[in-house]
Amino acid sequence: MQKPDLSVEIAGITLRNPVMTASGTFGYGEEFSEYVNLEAIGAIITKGLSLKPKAGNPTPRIVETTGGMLNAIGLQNVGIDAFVEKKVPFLRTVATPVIVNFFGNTLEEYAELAERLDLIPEVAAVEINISCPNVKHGGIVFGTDPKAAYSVVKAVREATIKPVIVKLSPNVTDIVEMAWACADAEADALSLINTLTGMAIDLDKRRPILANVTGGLSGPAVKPIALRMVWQVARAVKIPVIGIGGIMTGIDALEFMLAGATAVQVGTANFLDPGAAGRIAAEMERYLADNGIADVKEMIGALEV
Amino acid sequence: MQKPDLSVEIAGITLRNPVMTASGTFGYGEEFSEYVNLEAIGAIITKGLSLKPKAGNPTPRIVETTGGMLNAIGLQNVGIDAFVEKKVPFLRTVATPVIVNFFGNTLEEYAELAERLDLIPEVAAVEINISCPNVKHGGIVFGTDPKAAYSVVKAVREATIKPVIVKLSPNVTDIVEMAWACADAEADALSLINTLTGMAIDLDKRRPILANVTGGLSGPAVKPIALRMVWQVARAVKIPVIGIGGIMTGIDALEFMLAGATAVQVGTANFLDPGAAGRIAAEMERYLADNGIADVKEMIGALEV
Amino acid sequence: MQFKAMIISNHEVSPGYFRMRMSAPPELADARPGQFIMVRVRDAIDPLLRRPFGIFDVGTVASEFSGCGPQTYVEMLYKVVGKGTETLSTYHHGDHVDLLAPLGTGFDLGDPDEEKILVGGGIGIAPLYYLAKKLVERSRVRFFLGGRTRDDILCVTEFERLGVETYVATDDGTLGDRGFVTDVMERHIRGAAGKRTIYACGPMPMLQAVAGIAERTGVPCQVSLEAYMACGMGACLGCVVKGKEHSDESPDYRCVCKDGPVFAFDQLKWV
Amino acid sequence: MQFKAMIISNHEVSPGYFRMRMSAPPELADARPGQFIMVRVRDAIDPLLRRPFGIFDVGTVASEFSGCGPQTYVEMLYKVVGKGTETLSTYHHGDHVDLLAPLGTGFDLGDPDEEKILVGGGIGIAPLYYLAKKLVERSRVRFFLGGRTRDDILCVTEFERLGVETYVATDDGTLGDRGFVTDVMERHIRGAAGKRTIYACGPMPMLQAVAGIAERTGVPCQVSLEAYMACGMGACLGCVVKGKEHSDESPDYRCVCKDGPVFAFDQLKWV
Ligand SMILES: Cc1cc2nc3c(=O)[nH]c(=O)nc-3n(C[C@H](O)[C@H](O)[C@H](O)COP(=O)(O)OP(=O)(O)OC[C@H]3O[C@@H](n4cnc5c(N)ncnc54)[C@H](O)[C@@H]3O)c2cc1C
Ligand SMILES: Cc1cc2nc3c(=O)[nH]c(=O)nc-3n(C[C@H](O)[C@H](O)[C@H](O)COP(=O)(O)OP(=O)(O)OC[C@H]3O[C@@H](n4cnc5c(N)ncnc54)[C@H](O)[C@@H]3O)c2cc1C
Ligand SMILES: Cc1cc2nc3c(=O)[nH]c(=O)nc-3n(C[C@H](O)[C@H](O)[C@H](O)COP(=O)(O)O)c2cc1C
Ligand SMILES: Cc1cc2nc3c(=O)[nH]c(=O)nc-3n(C[C@H](O)[C@H](O)[C@H](O)COP(=O)(O)O)c2cc1C
Ligand code: FES
Ligand code: FES
Repeated sequence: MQKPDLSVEIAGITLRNPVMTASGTFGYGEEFSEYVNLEAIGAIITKGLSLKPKAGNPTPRIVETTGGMLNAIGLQNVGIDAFVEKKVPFLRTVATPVIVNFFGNTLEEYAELAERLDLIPEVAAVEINISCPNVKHGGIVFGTDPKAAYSVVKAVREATIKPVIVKLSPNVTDIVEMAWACADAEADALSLINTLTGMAIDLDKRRPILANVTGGLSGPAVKPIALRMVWQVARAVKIPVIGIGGIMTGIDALEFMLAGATAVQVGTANFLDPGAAGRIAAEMERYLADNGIADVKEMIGALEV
Repeated sequence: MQKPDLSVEIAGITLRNPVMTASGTFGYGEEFSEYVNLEAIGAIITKGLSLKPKAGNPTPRIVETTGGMLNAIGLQNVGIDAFVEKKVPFLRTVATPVIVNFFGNTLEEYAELAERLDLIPEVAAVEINISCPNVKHGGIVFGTDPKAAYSVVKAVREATIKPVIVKLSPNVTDIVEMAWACADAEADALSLINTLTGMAIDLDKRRPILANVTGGLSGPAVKPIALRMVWQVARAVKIPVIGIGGIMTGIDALEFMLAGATAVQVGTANFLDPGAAGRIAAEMERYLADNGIADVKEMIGALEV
Repeated sequence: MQFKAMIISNHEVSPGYFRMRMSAPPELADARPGQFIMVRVRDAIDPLLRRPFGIFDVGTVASEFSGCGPQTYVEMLYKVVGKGTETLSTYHHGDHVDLLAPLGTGFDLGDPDEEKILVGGGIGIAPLYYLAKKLVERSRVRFFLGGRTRDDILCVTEFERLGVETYVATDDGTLGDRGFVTDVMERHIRGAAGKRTIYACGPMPMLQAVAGIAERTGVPCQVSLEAYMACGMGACLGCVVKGKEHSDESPDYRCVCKDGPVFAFDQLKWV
Repeated sequence: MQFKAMIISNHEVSPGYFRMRMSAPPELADARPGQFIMVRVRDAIDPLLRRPFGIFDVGTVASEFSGCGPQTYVEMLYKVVGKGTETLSTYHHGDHVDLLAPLGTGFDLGDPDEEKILVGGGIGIAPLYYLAKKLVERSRVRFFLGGRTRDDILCVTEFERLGVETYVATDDGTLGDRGFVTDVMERHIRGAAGKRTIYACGPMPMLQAVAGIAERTGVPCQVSLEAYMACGMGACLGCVVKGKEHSDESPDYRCVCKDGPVFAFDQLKWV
């Protein structure tokens, strides 16, 4: 049998395989270049970016939990200027699509950053992190209110001609309602899930372990929740869905595709195994070959319920 | 030093220690009597009860996930008549408070069942499971809509003079809003969390593993989310909070108490270790003794943030 | 009972199949054939749930030479299929696991005067060895053993040593007859006179075939089932199977863990 | 580098402290003192994250008699504190772990003509042995070693065998002087003439005391820090520490994993 075709298309970008690296877990790509062939992965999604550099939270910022981890990095990042100056030159040398994850504290910041990113040819697409409080509107989180999500996606949509991916927060009653709002605002694709808000406590010290008190839960512990949400959303919207949450193996990735994802992102797994993204793509290929499946696209939404 | 005082009070009931067994994971108590001294635990919460017997879902109904499990039992239960006839006689012989978890498909069913339970002297309190769809109102889940939750709690409140505990679903954007609604409706206590909706897939069969497609996630995987919600709710309401979610050890239980819980429930742990509830109470006692803490009540909400 | 068992031995009897002997309290010597055990694979969170396994054998040994007192043991025969069984397969003499045992009801040994027909598919033979051991004391026992290929045919010698007549069939004909063991068994039953009971354990399609034969021939039949389990003691209702009278309106679910794992075939709803 | 290491030996050097030698590729012989490794404790999900450990020693052995080629090894010295280290402590010769190594920057060996002052608290001596081994080749080295009680004083003989002058202090006086090792070290520095550099590793309060001494005496000082880590390669920003210039308005965070774990004390913000 021929090699299975692993390529997929998301929002007009062709990926050589469906495995991307999730924002915040893969730095700016360069950090991992010793461990994984960056040209063996579908796309690199960079650390959440803001207009100005952001300090992030005090430490401790991470803690392991059963089957997962909490992080409260606080979106520390170098800001758009340093990104262009220091990170883009390396990314330019890698023949893999680069998707820039970004956020703002106001609608205007989102739009402004989208405009800036629109001008960078190395950026294949943008991914909006809407899990941020809207400082202008009393801190209501963009990502948990469909109207706010609609307006932020709309603002970004109008600011860039690049494909717009919206990354959904799982901390909501109805993920489908959020997905609809983003699709209505003409997002090109949805990615989910971001982290679930959690907490860990140091009993002896009687204090939260994270300096920020709460943090975002990721890793295999959240996979069942992510899979459920991807399945719900993929049935409800027409735009492609990118599955994220606890993916550790090619099997996991293919399960997300059965649930309706066109592609996946790998986050926490990069920490256990810096070569995870490449390995997962290889495992997917092996599974398809072993099972006589010629094209990974056959898996998308092929779940029988 | 003297033995630490482990007793706590919830809604007027004194518990010898803060460890109860979570509904649906401990049958009707009798099943576990060979493995755990039922009189060494704080309270027994029985399997979710309905007016009529309920068949539950087709199988498979359970599947293990990383650090947790999904269940879609579908609330199979014997119904109130068989409960009174076959389960209460055994429970009468155990000198431990019995709390009956129950649910309905309509407001009226909730109220009717509460009236029936009100008449059973062996029932120390009732726990309302509001994670059920309201069949009369297009299936909107009582537990995710504050108004619906308010009305169901109010209906039960008026139907019984027994203490009313409301068990909250974590599948919501704002758990505090739900807690407020229940407190407004004069709930005596809140318990949280119930399971998070998740899904598991059999890649080879291209089917969901659970016949019901989705199920409820429990176990240590969800503990960080549960701890965060207990902390948020305990700060927001004046009534006592009962912490549930992934508690496996006395340490876990005390962490929930630091976060603001007055007592805890142990669910999935009963499956790994049928003696879990008794062991956890003993571990709490040992921790308190080792640290010179005379009264477990000192731990409630003692988290320094 | 809940107890910590020390692993006495754990060896591969065929590729991917292991036989493990563990220490047990003396009461376990009274376990009934068909009962099962639930093993906590590691004293940790992953794997989370206990794994259920049939009792392959129980017994008590006393060394004549060492002067040690009698030691009861329980054995299981298992196939490596996932992370729990894979972890078990790495254990050595001296390692420990936590067990719940004995669980469930077990086989009804029935009338000694009749012929006993045992049918096992693959790892489904696990609970049949201890059953055969009890049955041969009083009855004539024939054992029909099927598998995909010869590597899936286990412990033939052990059964024969008990005095059991053993018939083997494999799907690919690499050992014994080629074809389904249930066909071999049916031919035998049809040809023979006298009273008999069938005891069967194996994959669902095999059990369905056996139930069909029992139905057609009027031979009583007991089947041992598997189901995903959490508690093993009738509390979680995770392991249920449809009883004979089951319908959506009037449900009749039975717990495999508590009401089973052995059921008379005519007590169940076969689709 | 990422590689599978075979455990060569793993033994308890003091109650709760283990020294483990693992096979490594030849390139690892070039690791710098102060660099660290990240160990994947089990090829499973629990524990999830890798655990960071200092490089205690590296080297290459070739058996004269067996005819085996040279084999590079890396050693770590670790204290059992939680589930990762507990699992490590159960490993035997022949078991495998997955390693990332060498990570981080390491110590600056500095000027050979000056005296080298090493200060270690408890398990904080782990990265100092390999450092001492390099330093004694060129400089005079004194080693100040503190711990809560005598069981926390590790590997004195090993350091002395290198020709290092060793001073011990315990909080309870059960070995060496009673009191803080930093006080002993300060007395030494104050009394002595000539140039020197301090290298310190241990619990934060000890490092703060050392930084205070360095500040007061003007002696340059390098400290090796610990932080909760996920990636170990500067990507996740989980392990950061406040740099000298840090303020809320103008943040200056450094990665312990990539910019450290060794920092010149005056590059950091101490509270
Ligand atoms: C009453 C009973 C007796 C059994 N006796 C034996 C025996 O003697 N020998 C033997 O090899 N196997 C037996 N099984 C099947 C055995 O329990 C599974 O093979 C085992 O649980 C697989 O665990 P795993 O972690 O290796 O696989 P995984 O697939 O990783 O397990 C994941 C989950 O699914 C469950 N599971 C997977 N397969 C089965 C199955 N076939 N039945 C029930 N649960 C399953 C596991 O318990 C676990 O909860 C028996 C099952 C039951 C219910
Ligand atoms: C650069 C560096 C070098 C180190 N060198 C050594 C050494 O040579 N010998 C040694 O014994 N220890 C060393 N430590 C500390 C060691 O990493 C922890 O003791 C170990 O991770 C504890 O894991 P656990 O699973 O046993 O504990 P748990 O408490 O169960 O671990 C839970 C989580 O917290 C993290 N954690 C707990 N304690 C620490 C800590 N002190 N520092 C960083 N993360 C921690 C773990 O990595 C894990 O993610 C070093 C730490 C760092 C950052
Ligand atoms: C340390 C860390 C940092 C993260 N930073 C970001 C970020 O900057 N922007 C973002 O959208 N998601 C961020 N995430 C979320 C991940 O991209 C991903 O959605 C989540 O971790 C779930 O996937 P996983 O289970 O595979 O890790 C971060 C996650 C982790 C663990
Ligand atoms: C098999 C199973 C059945 C359950 N049945 C019920 C139920 O009938 N009513 C209810 O309110 N909660 C039910 N629950 C939820 C538990 O009571 C508990 O809220 C949840 O499992 C989280 O706690 P844990 O992580 O300790 O298991 C069930 C959970 C499990 C695992
Ligand atoms: S496994 Fe829980 S009822 Fe059978
Ligand atoms: S551990 Fe990830 S940046 Fe240091």
